[in-house]
Amino acid sequence: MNLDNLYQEVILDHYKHPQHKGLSEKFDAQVHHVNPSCGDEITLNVNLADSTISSLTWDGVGCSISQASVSIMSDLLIGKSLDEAQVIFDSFIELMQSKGALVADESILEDAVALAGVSKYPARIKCALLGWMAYKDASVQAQK
Amino acid sequence: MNLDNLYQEVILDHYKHPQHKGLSEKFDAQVHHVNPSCGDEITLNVNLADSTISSLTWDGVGCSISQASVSIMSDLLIGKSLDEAQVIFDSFIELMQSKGALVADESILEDAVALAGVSKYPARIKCALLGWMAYKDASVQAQK
Amino acid sequence: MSLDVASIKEDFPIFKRSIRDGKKLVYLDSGATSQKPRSVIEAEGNFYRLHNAAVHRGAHQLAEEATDAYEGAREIVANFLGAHVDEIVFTKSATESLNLLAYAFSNAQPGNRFALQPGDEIVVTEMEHHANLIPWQQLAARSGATLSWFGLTTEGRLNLEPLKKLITAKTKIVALTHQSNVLGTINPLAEIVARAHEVGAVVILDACQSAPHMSIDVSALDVDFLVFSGHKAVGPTGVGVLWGKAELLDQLPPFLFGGSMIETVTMTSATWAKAPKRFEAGVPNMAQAVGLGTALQYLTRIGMDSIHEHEQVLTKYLIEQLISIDDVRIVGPLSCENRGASVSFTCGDIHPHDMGQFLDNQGIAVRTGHHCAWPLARAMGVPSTTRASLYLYNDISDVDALTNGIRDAQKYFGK
Amino acid sequence: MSLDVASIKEDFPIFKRSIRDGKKLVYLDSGATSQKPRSVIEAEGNFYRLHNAAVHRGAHQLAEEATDAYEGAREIVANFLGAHVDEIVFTKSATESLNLLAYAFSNAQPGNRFALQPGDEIVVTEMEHHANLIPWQQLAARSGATLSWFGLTTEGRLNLEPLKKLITAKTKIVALTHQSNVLGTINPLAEIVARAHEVGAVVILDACQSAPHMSIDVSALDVDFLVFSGHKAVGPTGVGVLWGKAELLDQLPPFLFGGSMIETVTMTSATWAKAPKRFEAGVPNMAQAVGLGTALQYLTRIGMDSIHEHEQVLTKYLIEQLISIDDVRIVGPLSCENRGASVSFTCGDIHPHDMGQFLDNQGIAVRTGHHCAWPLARAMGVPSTTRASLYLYNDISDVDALTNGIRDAQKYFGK
Ligand SMILES: Cc1ncc(COP(=O)(O)O)c(C=O)c1O
Ligand SMILES: Cc1ncc(COP(=O)(O)O)c(C=O)c1O
Repeated sequence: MNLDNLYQEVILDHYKHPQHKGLSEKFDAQVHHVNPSCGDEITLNVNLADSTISSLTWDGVGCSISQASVSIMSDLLIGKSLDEAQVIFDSFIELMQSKGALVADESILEDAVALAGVSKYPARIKCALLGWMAYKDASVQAQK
Repeated sequence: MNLDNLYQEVILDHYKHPQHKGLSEKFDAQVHHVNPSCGDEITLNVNLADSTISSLTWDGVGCSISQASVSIMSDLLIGKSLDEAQVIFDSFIELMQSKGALVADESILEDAVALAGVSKYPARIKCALLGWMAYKDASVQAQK
Repeated sequence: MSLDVASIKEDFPIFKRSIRDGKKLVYLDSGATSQKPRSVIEAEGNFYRLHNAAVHRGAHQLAEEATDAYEGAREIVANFLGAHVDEIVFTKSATESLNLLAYAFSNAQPGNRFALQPGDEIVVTEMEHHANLIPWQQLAARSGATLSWFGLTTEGRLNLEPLKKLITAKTKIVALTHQSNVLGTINPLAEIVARAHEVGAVVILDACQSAPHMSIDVSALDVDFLVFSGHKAVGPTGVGVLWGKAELLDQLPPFLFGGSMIETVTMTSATWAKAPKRFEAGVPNMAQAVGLGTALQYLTRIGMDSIHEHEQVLTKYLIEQLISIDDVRIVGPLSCENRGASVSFTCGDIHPHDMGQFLDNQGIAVRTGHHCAWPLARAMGVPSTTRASLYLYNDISDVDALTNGIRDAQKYFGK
Repeated sequence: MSLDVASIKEDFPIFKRSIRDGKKLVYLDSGATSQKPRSVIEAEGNFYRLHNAAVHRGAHQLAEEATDAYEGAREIVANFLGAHVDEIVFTKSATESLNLLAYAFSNAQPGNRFALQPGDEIVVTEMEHHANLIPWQQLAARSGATLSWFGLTTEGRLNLEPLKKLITAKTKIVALTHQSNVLGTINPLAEIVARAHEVGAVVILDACQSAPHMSIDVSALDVDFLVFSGHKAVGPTGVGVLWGKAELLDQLPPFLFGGSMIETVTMTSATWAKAPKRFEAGVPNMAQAVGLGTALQYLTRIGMDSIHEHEQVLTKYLIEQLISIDDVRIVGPLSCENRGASVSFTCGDIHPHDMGQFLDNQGIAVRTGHHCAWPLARAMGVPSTTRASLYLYNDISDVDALTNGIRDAQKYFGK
């Protein structure tokens, strides 16, 4: 396997220049998630306005995959309606579980297609999902 | 291995006609021992007179080896001093642990030499020892 | 008999060896532990030779492969029981599975649905193996709950008459065996489960003697927890299974504490991972779990229904032959309805130990004693029995060897 | 280096396979689990192929042979530790051994020397693996005892200054690791043991990372209990050891309840067998115990002192090479005095997961994360590290592969 499939340029870019990192002062929901097997952590704030994700900010420590994944996700979800976000979320989960067998839908996932290679490395899928699971949790809480 | 080495005539005789079976009314010590792996049980009474075993009676359920062994033991120990009994006891234990490599000392063990074959069947050694361990325990208690 | 026993025997290397100076091995002790087919032995070996690494812990290829193998085995066990993969916990044995449950009840804090209070009731039966009795005695002692039990009929079946008196609104746990390892009795679950659920109790099924021998579907049985041991199901030693309904397992407190079962840890406190990981602390028995997976695949390929049918036919024949022998008394049901292939008996004055020894000398392996069910032995009025237990690799010639052996023993000890 | 590593590698079948499209396996993850020599794999297989039966339970020849094999393994373990055979308990893992102890303390009734009271103290260290931390947290919570711990120096050694303040007349248990699985630190036992015994506490030693790597003599160490896992000592998965001083083991209450650990059983109560049987409920992990015996024989034949010396030389070289790389920081002692072959490090901004993945792509297996010692990671100020851990089958070429790999990773992630 070629490591470049995993560490795409886009991923290393986001890793070095993470987007929306730094927590907003206010939030509709804040969650803290950890990856128990490696100790990586993320805190994520979400704000909603009329069922639209008005802001999504985060902070945390983690590997390039987890950091790039949450950075890409933030870019992707901000400004989307909760329903649109759900479609993106489902598509991403499906991609991660595909063991490399799925062609990612770039029209939905945009930059997140760069994470497709992760699905071939089972130990890294949790890294890529850390931020996404935090978003899922936060968005549910924010709607309560 | 020839089964007759284990089930010597003497053993089957004692099994069918157990000696000193039936508990004495009085006793200096009474003990109850079980073999947890098979459920066999023995109750044993001992009476001492001037450091001599004046009576040794028992009751219980068990296989031919355990029943014959305690029967032979009773025959052997009654009338012996505690010191003489100790010599016999030690000699019997040694025989049982010998894995068939020891020639039993008939001058000490008399009929108990018939149990020599047991030492080749590890699972049965406990059967042969059940009564002897009960005696050991009872004799210690009786001296207290 | 639809099984090709000759070819099955070929799969089990141990039948190539001989016993006591050249005698053929007649193995009638599968109730204690079963023999292992070549594929299971090789699955354990291949794990070590090719994929050995700590599961769930490394980012390297071996760790990935080990994790795949281990989690793949969990999937096989789940399919075998008609369960969901997250409902399967690997333990070291059925004994550990049952103790896990009993300690987890103790670890439940007030408010948790498994927390017991003084006056609560735990119901077992008089035919339980020590492994499904003493943990509940101890839980009762720790919690102040009381232990009560179903008694037995003279034939060795559960006396269900006091069902409603025994299982009451206070009952929190009903723990019983699916099949007695001594009597062969298969217990009628439907009534007991219905009553237990009516009063809000959980039903814990000891499937040690059933899961290896018949097709099991946990949703059809509708019990709440089920345990069995790998080594009795042609699997390796050192691995057992705990199955629990997902919604119960989710709430069950952990038992063993350590690595991989945690979510976060500080010096003073810890939180737990989700089931099944919560119950698998430390580097698990990976090679054994993988071997168990292969074992269950082996059994499934032959067919659990065929195995059961084969054992039924053989048991019927065994019982017929046994009762035709003077002085032999079967301890357990004579009818093969709701009865498995464990057949215990006494033979006149011949003590089971002597019987077992005599048979061993002919190459026939049986078990003797109370079979780790001492209260059952007392209830049936026999300090100990000889037990023949059959499995897929046994055939009529094994039964004939046994009954001939018993007749020879009668001659020998009658001399 | 006195070991013939090339010929040792020949003994371990896994080194015949390749990693990630044809690369040589460089296995530097023995701290998580070790690889297995052919003789161990075959010992397990041969048990199943030739002697498989339930130990201690049958009167037949297979049961005799199985019992001999199992008890023979116990003797080997006893010799390996300089212990008496009755002091060796087989468990499924070090994790189980430690939990066994913690639950046995809970099971002690008033009057038993292991019974804890509110206000009693349990002392651990900040470098413990979760397996030697959480069981004591839980025991403290159950009993009302308080948990305290030795902190660490910046170099990753125990800070022994508060020794007398930490271990006091109230201290009942001191549980610590012999060698840290993260730092490689080997702890100074003499002082701690002397102080613990002075105040009447028992010392429980986690020897997971020491027993496989150096010669251990329990009477020289003078600890009270010691645990280790088979799978880290070239043995099978699914087997661990608990050693305890005979006079303590005799008084220790049981943990798992079931068959073979009893003396008598009625429906309402039970009494216990003597140690070690009291602690081995159920049909044990027989094949794994036998495999562990073979593993310890393998190690002994090579020589524990030679293995230790080999690792010392290799560790010294590894540390020298690592610190010569820009940005690499070793988390743990730099000196090889009282230090084993677990070497953790960070490398600038490269996250350990990425480092591990990169190395894996070159065939190099390391472990990354908090290594089940999360409080230690926090104390050392690193959320996670990369760990290389060495064993008898590693040589200088493995170390060179690692350091070259790290330099390549720096180029790759610096791009
Ligand atoms: C120091 C230490 N203690 C305890 C353990 C737990 O061992 P196991 O997972 O084999 O039970 C380990 C290994 O993971 C360890 O390194
Ligand atoms: C009915 C029953 N329950 C529990 C057990 C305990 O199983 P194990 O010893 O494998 O833990 C056994 C077997 O010994 C059994 O037959």
